[in-house]
Amino acid sequence: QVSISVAASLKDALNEIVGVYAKSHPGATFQKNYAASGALAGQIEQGAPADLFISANVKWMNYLKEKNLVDAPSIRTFAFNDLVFAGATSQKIKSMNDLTRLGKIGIGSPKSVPAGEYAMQAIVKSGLEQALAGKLIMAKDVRESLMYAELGEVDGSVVYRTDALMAKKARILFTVPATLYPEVVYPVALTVAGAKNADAKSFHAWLKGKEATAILKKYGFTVK
Amino acid sequence: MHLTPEDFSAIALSIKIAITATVISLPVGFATAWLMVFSHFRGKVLLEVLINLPLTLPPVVIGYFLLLMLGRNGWIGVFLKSFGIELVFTWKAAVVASAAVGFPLLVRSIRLGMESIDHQLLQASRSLGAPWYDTLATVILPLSLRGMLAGSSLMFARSLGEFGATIIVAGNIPGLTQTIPLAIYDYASSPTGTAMALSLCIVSVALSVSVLFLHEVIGKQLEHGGKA
Amino acid sequence: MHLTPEDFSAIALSIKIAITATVISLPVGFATAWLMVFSHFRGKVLLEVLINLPLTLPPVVIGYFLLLMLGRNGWIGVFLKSFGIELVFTWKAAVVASAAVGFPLLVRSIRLGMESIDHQLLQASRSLGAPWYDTLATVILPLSLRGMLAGSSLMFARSLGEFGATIIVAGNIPGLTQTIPLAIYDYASSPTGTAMALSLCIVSVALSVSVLFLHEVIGKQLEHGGKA
Amino acid sequence: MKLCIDIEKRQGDFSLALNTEFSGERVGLFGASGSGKSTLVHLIAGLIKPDAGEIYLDDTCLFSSRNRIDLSPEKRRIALVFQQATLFPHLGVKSNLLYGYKRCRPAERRIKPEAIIEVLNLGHLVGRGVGKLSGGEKQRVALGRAVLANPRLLVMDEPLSALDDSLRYQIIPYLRSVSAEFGIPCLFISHSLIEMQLMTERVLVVRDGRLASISTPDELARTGMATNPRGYLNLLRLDGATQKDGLFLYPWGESDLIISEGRIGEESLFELSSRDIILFKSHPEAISARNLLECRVAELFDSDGRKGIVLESGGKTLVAEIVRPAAEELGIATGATVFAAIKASAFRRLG
Amino acid sequence: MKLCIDIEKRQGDFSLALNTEFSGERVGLFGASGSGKSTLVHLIAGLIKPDAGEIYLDDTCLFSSRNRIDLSPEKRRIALVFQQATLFPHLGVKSNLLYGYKRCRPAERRIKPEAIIEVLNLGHLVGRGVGKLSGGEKQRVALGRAVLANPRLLVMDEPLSALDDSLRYQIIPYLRSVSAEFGIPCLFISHSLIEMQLMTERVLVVRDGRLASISTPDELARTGMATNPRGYLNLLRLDGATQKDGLFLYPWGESDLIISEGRIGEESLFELSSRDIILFKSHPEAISARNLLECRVAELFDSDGRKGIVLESGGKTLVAEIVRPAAEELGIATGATVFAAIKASAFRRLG
Ligand SMILES: Nc1ncnc2c1ncn2[C@@H]1O[C@H](COP(=O)(O)OP(=O)(O)OP(=O)(O)O)[C@@H](O)[C@H]1O
Ligand SMILES: Nc1ncnc2c1ncn2[C@@H]1O[C@H](COP(=O)(O)OP(=O)(O)OP(=O)(O)O)[C@@H](O)[C@H]1O
Ligand SMILES: [Mg+2]
Ligand SMILES: [Mg+2]
Repeated sequence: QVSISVAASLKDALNEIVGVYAKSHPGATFQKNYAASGALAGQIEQGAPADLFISANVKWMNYLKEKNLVDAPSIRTFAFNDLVFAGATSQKIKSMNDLTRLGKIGIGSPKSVPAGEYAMQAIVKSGLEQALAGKLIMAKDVRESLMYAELGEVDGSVVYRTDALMAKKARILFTVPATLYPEVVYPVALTVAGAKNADAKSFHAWLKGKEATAILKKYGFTVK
Repeated sequence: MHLTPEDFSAIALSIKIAITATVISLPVGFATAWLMVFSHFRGKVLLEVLINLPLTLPPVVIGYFLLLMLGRNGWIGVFLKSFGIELVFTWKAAVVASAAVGFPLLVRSIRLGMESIDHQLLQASRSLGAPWYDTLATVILPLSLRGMLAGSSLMFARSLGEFGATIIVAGNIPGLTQTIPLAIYDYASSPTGTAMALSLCIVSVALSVSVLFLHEVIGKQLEHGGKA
Repeated sequence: MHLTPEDFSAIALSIKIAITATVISLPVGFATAWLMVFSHFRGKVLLEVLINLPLTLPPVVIGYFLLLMLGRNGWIGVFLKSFGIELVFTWKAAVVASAAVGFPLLVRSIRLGMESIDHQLLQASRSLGAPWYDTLATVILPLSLRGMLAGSSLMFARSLGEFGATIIVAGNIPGLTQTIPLAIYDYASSPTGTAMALSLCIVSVALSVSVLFLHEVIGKQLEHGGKA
Repeated sequence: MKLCIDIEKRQGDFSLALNTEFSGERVGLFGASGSGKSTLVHLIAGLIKPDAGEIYLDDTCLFSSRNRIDLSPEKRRIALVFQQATLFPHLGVKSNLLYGYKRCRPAERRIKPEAIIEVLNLGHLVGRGVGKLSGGEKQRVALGRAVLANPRLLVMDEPLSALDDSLRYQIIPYLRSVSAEFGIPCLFISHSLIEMQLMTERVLVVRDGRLASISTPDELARTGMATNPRGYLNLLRLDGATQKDGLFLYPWGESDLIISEGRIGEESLFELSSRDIILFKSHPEAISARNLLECRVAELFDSDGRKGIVLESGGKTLVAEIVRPAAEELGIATGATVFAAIKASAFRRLG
Repeated sequence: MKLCIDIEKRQGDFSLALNTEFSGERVGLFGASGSGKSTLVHLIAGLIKPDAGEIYLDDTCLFSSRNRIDLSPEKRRIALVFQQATLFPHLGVKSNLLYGYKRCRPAERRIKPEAIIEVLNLGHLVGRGVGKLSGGEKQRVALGRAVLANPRLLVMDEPLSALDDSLRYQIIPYLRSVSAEFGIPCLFISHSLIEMQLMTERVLVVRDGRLASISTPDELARTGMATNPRGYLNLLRLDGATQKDGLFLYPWGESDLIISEGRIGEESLFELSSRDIILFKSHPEAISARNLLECRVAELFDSDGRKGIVLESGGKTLVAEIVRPAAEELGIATGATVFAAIKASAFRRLG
């Protein structure tokens, strides 16, 4: 049995990946736990059963690494993501500078949501910090941010491409240039307990493979 | 314990929201409790269910419902917009969220108090020439004060802790809509913020404790008072 | 309205957790209310603060506190581990979370009931030869039943809606610790799941409404009963 | 007051059906517990609604199912005094007293607060909270509150039952004087024959939700003389007292009544039990009883094994009660002359 | 019972300080409202704690601040009956009655439920809920419950005040017979002189938290004769009745008492007010009063303007009351012979 703690934004992709893996490995059963990366890290720290941890940012992975709660050699990048601007607005929005024409803009809360932190960095780097002050609506997580865009409560939100792809009403208006923010990385690692679990190890290894990569791509992640 | 200016504005905002939510809800809660206790009408069961909804549903769901209703396309939102009022993503939305979540607790407290009012007092008042609304104002209201007090202290405390619904309808905008729980959430989401989160927790607890005690004191006075 | 097997297990689990939390909390809540109403001891204020904490703090914070205490390094966690009991990440942790969040509501309801017990009844019981614990069991307990009933219905409803603390101490593991609110959260976080989320909301509301009514019926019976 | 009632009302197992018309300033409602007295006054006051029928007070229609009239309680102007005082606990004595007064149209404010405070002797209570009153004081305040509403009808539902004996007789004079001095018609409910006698001129007897009879309190008292622990109560309104040897002499009939506790210069009401009168065939000598009245037997009546004897002297009457063997032995018959001995202390001054 | 009390207790503005020792089977506690009677019995029963001092009941130390003894209420075995019945509302009549009995050690269960149910006439109530009892029935159940706890001392704190007059006199016989038949010492609190006279042999008078005097109810009654509305109450325990003409003849002193309502073949207790006795210097003829007793004046006493006259006949005494002018006129002095006229209906049978 493999217990996996996975950042909530990977939920749909991971569900499919696990499904495919379980078919080819009939003996393996999974216990999936989806929540915010910080919550997951806290749970692992407090001894929650977890063999594999996929974080939505490097910060929480490092936190566990420092505490020797993950098997350091097993840490590697699982997937990459891009920031896009998505919205249901009818205005023509093609670049960061166009954002100043809009009313409200949704981003994740920069302090607690990695996507928000990246979005803020991109805004600062493009010199729009002043122009957009007061227009930014901070959401608890990316999904909430996207929901605002879907409902039209904001004109558009800076979200991950993977999330934007699932939207029904909001379209991707432009991709935020990669030069404006650090690379969005989803690191994966076996926990100390997971390193002793053969099933977990084989799943960890299998995640590198073609089938997993294909599914990730289908959901909009990039894999390098 | 060190608090940043942002924290202070979160504290001030929390207090403002909790007080506003409580003050606004009190008359509505009183009226609702009165309906539940003293009148017989069709759909009473429905009202009961409606009032207790926010108790049962996860706050996030309540937040989502509120957003749907108050938002740009929601029917209340559209209605308010025609008066130039926008609620969503302002502190007023946080007030609405707090009010919705605390309302069942408030109504329950007021009801408990009202149910113990002697019906003969109401009959006496009516037969002395008071129309029903007069009786409501001069007998039921003063005799419900203790229940309203208890209910509003509960509601105030609950407001201070409200997170799930608030963050959805009000957003988490520092200085504008960021209340104590939202600030705590922000701090707690990064590995380095725990100490700050703790400080805010303590502030929050201190606040609600002082309200609880204030109300206990007023309650005692009400009991002993009985105007001369 | 279509529910998946996973939804059914979430519903079953929610009921199980809500009932367990209520049943476990009742005696503790009764004892606490008794302490608050009938005894004078140092640190009563502290107890009052402690009980009301979960009301004021955002559930997420409560979840963290519980995780810290019940976890691998927490003092309760270590203690329980020595008996081979692990709470974190099991449905039992969800019970603890629900119990903590609902406890202030429970105690308040029981207290309101207890405070209205005539002290002369207790004096009569004592002078008729009943030691204090006998009086507690044969007079205070039966006369607190209504308050306990009201409190436990509140608590049950609150448990059904508990999200923030539960997701942290119990995790969000389908079939194991995923309760209705967590399932709703999962559904709601993908735009395709709103219909499913709504179905679960309705189930949740239906559940708590039936409990509220069940309790109202029992309460009426208690009132009219008074054993022959 | 004139009340026309023709109503029906079901309440659980109990049904009330009354069709009657009566008038009078002080009417009593008498009947066993559960006979429907309180239900009836609640119907009249508009606090519960009849199933069908009509109620007229004087010329006003209070309720008519036919004409779909149902005046709300505050418009009926019928003030109630309940068994318990039901004062508003959050208001002081003064605010309680003025509650109805303030809600009364200025044109209809015939009775002024000062007058009532005077009559009910509430002056020293006005500044207090209602929690600090004794039972009797509470009931007096409740009465004052009801009267100050300047009602068209004052309904008193066992206003004295919750009080102990001494308080009861302290309050009765207040009740009387309120009704008399301010001319408010009263409907008075009680289980007590004595209270009925003291308070009313005419009594409706109710049994099982039906009108059993309309009677006078005197008739009721005569019928109940033997079973009542204090017999038949004679009520004497006396005036013109003179004082002698610390006792009071009141002219009555052809002689004087000597009474322990009286008042000079004002009319007083005394009560005298039929059992406190001892009859002699001939004049006895040297007796401790201060009163020895020569009377004529005006009438005899029976009550459950006892003889009621109506004594007459100068147009005034008193009812005495003796056991049947005594009646035979004394050979008492209508028209006979007897001597009635009454102790000076047997008279109780009511007010 | 023997009680040694030496205690101090402050309660807000009020302070209680008592140092006394008394014994007796039926002891009364008399005093104005607020004088500390209830406080005292709460201290004795262990429901509140003295600031300092000692309490001994018979040979048991209930409280001693010196020896740090403070027996808990359930160990003191002192049962209380309060002004309000305080029945457990969640229990039926039967469970209420047996509450203390079940908690009593089997060895100490001298009084059986059947006996109490019989004496207090509770048979028909046993199956009921307590909400469905009248005030008097409730108080009887409360009394039965207290007695069935087989207490060493039964404390009754104004057990009759909340009841109306007729109920009060219905219950007094029960109180008496319980104390007499089951030999339970009683401490009885009341504001009422009559109750004291009926219930106790010895009375502690308390004033402002201090012991004012230890007296007998008879002394108290004599002192209060003039002010009490029913005068001095003579209590007559009579037996051996014969019936004649529907009346009952009881031997008393050198003659018979003729009484309207008696019982053949059992002892009965009657009450007779001092005001119901009329005195004659010489034998009157043809009188309606059935009793005309030749008595000797044994003693005279004063009470606030009235004369109390102790009449003696064959060793039995009765107290009559007359106004002073009458005493002078009749020339009543100790040793004189007088005739006392009493109506047959003046005697009230208590039980
Ligand atoms: N709300 C009610 N529902 C059903 N029955 C009722 C209700 N109120 C009163 N009753 C019944 O109606 C009958 C008459 O009651 P009511 O109070 O009028 O009697 P009452 O003559 O005033 O008696 P009492 O002298 O004891 O006050 C009783 O049998 C009572 O049980
Ligand atoms: N808990 C208390 N705190 C302060 N004062 C009290 C308390 N209980 C009683 N008292 C005061 O103690 C005094 C004695 O009260 P207590 O009840 O013993 O009087 P009592 O003689 O029984 O009067 P009553 O005849 O009216 O029952 C009163 O002045 C009362 O106000
Ligand atoms: Mg009635
Ligand atoms: Mg007392």
